[in-house]
Amino acid sequence: MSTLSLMIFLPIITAFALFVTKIHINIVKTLYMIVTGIVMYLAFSLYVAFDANASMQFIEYHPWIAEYGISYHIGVDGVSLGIVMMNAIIMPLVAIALYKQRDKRGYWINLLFVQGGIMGAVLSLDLMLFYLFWEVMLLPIFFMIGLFGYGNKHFITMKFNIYTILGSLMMLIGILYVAVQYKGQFGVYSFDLYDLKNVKLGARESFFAFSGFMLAFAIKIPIFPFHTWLSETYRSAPTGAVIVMSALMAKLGAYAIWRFLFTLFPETSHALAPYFIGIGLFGLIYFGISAMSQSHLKKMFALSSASHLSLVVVGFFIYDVYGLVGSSYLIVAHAVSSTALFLMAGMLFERTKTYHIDSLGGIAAVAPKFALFFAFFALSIVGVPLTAGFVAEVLIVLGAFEYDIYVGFISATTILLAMLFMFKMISQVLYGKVSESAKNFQDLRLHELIALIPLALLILAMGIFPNYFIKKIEPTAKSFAAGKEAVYHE
Amino acid sequence: MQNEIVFATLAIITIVSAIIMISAHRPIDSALSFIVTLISVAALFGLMNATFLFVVQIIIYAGAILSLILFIIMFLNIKDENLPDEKYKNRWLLATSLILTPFCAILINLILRSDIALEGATAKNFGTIQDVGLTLFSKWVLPFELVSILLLVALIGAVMLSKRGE
Amino acid sequence: MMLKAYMILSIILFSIGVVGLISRRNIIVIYMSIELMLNAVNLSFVAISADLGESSAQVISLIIIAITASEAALFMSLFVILFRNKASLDANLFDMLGDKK
Amino acid sequence: MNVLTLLLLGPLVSAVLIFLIIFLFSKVHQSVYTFLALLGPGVSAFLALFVSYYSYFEKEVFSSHLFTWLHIGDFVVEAALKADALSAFMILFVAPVSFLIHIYATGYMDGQRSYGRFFAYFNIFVFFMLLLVLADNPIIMFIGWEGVGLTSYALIGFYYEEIKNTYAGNKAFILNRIGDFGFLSALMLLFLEIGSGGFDFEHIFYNLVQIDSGMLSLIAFLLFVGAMGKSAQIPLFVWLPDAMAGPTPVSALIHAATMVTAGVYMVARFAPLYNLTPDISIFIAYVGALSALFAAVVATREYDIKKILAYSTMSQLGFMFMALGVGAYSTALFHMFAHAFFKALLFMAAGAIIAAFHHKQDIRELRGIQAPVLFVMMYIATLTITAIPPFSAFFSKDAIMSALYASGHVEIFFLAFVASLLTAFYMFRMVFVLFFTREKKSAQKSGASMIYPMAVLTLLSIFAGLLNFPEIFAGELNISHWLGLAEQSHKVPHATEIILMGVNTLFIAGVIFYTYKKYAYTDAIEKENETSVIANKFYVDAFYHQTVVRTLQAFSLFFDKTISKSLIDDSINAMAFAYYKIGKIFAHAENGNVRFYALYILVGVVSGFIYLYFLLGDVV
Repeated sequence: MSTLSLMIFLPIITAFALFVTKIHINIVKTLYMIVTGIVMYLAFSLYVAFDANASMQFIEYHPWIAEYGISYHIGVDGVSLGIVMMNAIIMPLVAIALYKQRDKRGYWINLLFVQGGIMGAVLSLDLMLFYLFWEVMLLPIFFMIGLFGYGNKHFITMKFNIYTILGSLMMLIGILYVAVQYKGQFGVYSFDLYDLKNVKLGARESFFAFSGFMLAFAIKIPIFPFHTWLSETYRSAPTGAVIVMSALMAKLGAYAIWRFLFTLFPETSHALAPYFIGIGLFGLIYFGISAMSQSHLKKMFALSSASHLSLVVVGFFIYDVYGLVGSSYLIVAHAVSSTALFLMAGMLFERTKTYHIDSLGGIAAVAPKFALFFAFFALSIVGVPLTAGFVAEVLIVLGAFEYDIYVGFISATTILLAMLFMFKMISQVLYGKVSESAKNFQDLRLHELIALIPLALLILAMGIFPNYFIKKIEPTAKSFAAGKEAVYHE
Repeated sequence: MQNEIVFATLAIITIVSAIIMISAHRPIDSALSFIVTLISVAALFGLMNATFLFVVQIIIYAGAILSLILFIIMFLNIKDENLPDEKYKNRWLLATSLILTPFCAILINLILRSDIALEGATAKNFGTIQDVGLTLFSKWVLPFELVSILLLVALIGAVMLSKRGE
Repeated sequence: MMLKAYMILSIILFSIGVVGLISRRNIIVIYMSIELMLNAVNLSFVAISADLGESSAQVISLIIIAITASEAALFMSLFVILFRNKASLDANLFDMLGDKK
Repeated sequence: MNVLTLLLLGPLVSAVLIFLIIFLFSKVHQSVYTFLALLGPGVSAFLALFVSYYSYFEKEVFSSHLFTWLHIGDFVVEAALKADALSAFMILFVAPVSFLIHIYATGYMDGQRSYGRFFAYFNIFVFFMLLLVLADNPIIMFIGWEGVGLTSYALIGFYYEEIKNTYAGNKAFILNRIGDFGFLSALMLLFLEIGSGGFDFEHIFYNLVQIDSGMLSLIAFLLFVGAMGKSAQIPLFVWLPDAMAGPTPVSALIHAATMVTAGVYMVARFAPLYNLTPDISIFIAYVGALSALFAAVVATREYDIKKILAYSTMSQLGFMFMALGVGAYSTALFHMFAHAFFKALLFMAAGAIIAAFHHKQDIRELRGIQAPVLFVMMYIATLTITAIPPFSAFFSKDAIMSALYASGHVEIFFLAFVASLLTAFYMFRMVFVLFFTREKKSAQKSGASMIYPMAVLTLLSIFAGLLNFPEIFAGELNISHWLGLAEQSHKVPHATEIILMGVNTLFIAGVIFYTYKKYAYTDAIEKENETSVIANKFYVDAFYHQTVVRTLQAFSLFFDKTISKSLIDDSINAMAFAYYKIGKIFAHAENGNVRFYALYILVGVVSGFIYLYFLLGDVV
């Protein structure tokens, strides 16, 4: 079994095994650590082995349902490498940080499951395979919110799932439509991405198929106006699920736009790009301003995530090297930062039993280490220099300016918007008089530090030496941009 | 001409009694007017020379089934409070009739426009016991036997049902 | 023969049966409506049979009458059971198919 | 190791070490922090002098290539340092003044709880400032630019127990970032225009001619927006007075000597660009003039000693921008040079007074302080800032005035003149109110670590003018020659210049006399009206609060509650609810009553019938 397959199926198989056996929670946690550790090791070896001069590599191809041209076809390129790395790095760190808090087997089993699902969705190059994993990664979230969530969790998890499944269904229709058209034009069924991109569709048909796909991705990211599930869901979800959703799944939506839509419907994507850039920019500002009046910490972070993801969407639709590299970089950077922030929000809740910004305050005085890390990660979301977010934002803004000067100006407001609420939040949570809830606030424990320090170092490394990371993405972006030239000049 | 007059009379009686049957409040009234309907249908059979069926209709329907119904009505000792409270009965009747009107109209229209009336010569022994009997025991033996089994099953079923209730 | 007249009569009787079946809540009347519909069908069969001079249709009518008889027996026992259980002839009471209960 | 690299990384290493010590050890003797805190800036200061020496005398250009920061397509950003004359001039005062203020701060912060943390931030700040000054390309410069803003945020909000202080920090960083928005946009545009030919300063200036004039003006304007934010010019100035919430050494270092001058440095750095855009240059001059006047007017009704100094900083920066606007770059830089010393000195003296008086800052409460050494130093600094000969600022300010006069923009000259008179008024008002009183209060003595840096700065304030001695006094304008910037030289005849100087000095002396009459040994200060428009700073803060902050909050609520919640979410929920309702209706139909089912069948059959009839009616 190759590295990629191992990374997909090891967590899933382990999750199944843990599901059917009833073993002690400590063993479950240990197994979780071992499995995610192995996956992380594999990911690092993949990163080292990844050829920085080529685009798609480590391709694996097995026919699966040959009659309908469905195959097990996976591979990795510069953009997906980032998400794979994030997935592999974040999962064990989450476990370390939450080690003491969660004593339910289901929690860990679901996390393992979702890790495999996300890996599969990122790596698959066959539309059916992708759809399968896309749905697989959704289910654990359903269970995690339903079982371990807070507040009005049943309603919210139902809403979230129906919403996203509705989107997925539209995507399935799109997939089937394209495959059937392929059958009509080439005589055989195929769901392979590289086969399907040869399908010739009329403008109208292409538009509808595009919309089907886009709806699924738009809901998952989410972009305006499909965002209303977001804040409530993040609020109700347990920390692990929030991290998975915000750091990985939402990014996957943006990534899928690039991987599938731009490959399958280059002309339509190009024709619709201005609209999506508009929506993205609107979302960027809209979510940023919305976040200002939030008093619930997780809701604020949720809207902040949405704001950044809108920027990612803009970067992708800008359709050039800078935008693409910037967006890919922002995906990774924001994944790290938001993971850390949500982890710390979870720690905050565990200690103070509240997420309300108004009832917090003065934590810096009692827990300086916590305050330092919290402020650092919040700042990294804002994108201050020497953090990874800064590099990404500069690149996206650059791409935006190249696309259109007004688009450039609006996307440059990103350096303003996030800070408006983040700084207010930092002030109210960390500074000021020591609040009632923060009186007995315990500073970061050792295992929490172990989880957070790598993330902080990663953010700094990505901010100070971006070239080392971007080298791996650039060939993919270049080859893509070459394709773009072809589209432009047709 | 004579046939037509008889037919018209019978048809009117049938329809009126049928309407009374479905619209009467108490089941006993319904049952009694239903007897009228059945007998006039039997008379219509007679008018068509289907003498055997005429007899069967009167014996089985008017005789056996209807008396069974009447017997049940009396056996159950149905009082007014046992009857359903059909406040909107007339509205229901009206509404359903309205729904059905197009159905009827279309069917009647189709029949009037079609050329189904062959007016073929009626055989001498048409409708007699002999005629029906010959057909029944030659062409239709198997269905006939099946019906007998059916009757048996119904008999046993009726007994079992009534028994289980106790 | 006035086949068309018979057919029209048959249709009207059948329709009256349907109206009764749907509109009434009294199960005995409903039963009689069903019988009425069967009679209407019988009437049309016999009319066609007379028109064609072919007695097979009469045999079918005969069979129908036989079936009606067996049905009558079952219905009567059902009435008895239902009446004993609910002390009413209201068809609306027998709605166990619905999801309300 | 390369000199520049060492110079840059010294403070950073100090900061990292201090952070590590804070993190790993709970109790460490304060002297460890002191040692580390002084080590980095000390090395930097020494190396800065070394670099400047070689730059000045040997015309040597130092450079250092650290690594390739980013390389995508044409977008090549090298993390490279370069100390050309301008950069060398900047570090000549940035690093030593920083070092002096560090020494002062060891005394000022002595015994405070977050001693180590303070110096960690302080050193990081110096690192970013040096990065800003030494960067060889605008992106790296921008990193330093944002970095100083960030550390100033941390330092302003240093006393975080009082949440107002952290809000002041937020305000500072937010307004700085508005400037950064302009700066970044300008850089992006600049890159798209000419970036493919290399994006270090040399290549940029070489390729500037390729840009058409409209775009060039836009870029120049946006760059200046960045400078507005950082250097607290109208309209982005409101953060600077509030920034006085930080510890006094912070005010001295960041809000007087270094960070706020970054805007001036940046405009001077982009001098070749501004030379091509005269409209924007004049705009800069106007903004500078208005800022100088505005700040001077507001300072006349200010009572907080640090805020008076803050407004004076803004005013002096306005003078620098005026000079930049008319193309007298080296004059502006010279004033900045002098300003760094005397303003740092003023802040340090103010800090010493504040520390001696239990952290009171209102000059009415501080009246009658008995501290002869502080008085002398403050008096000298005040004389310097009011441009009394022969102190350093006299030469620099005079050079600015004559440049303004020579440029032909009389209105700007006039504004500058008024502003300089007002400067004399408010500065002497402060001094007279503080020291010239009948009743005397005794104060604690300031520690040696505070006095000695101040003494050094006093000397520098007096003698820094020698470096750019004007021609009329047989000077050689050494700085101008050293920097060799592409200046638009506005020469005035020597006679005119002397008249200007004389008139200027006379007026200032008159103002000082008036001020003495009004405030010295009187209680005029107690009778001033605190509700006037000036005392309320022309309601600019309130105006910003009402328009920007309130609007944003209203929008936020509107977006979140009305659009997201009521409009979108409720309609989505309503959709789900409608399905539920429709389902209920069908469930109602499915009531288990067979005759109803028959009815539905009937309806279906009849409709089918009708449909078929009309469909096939003609056929049958």
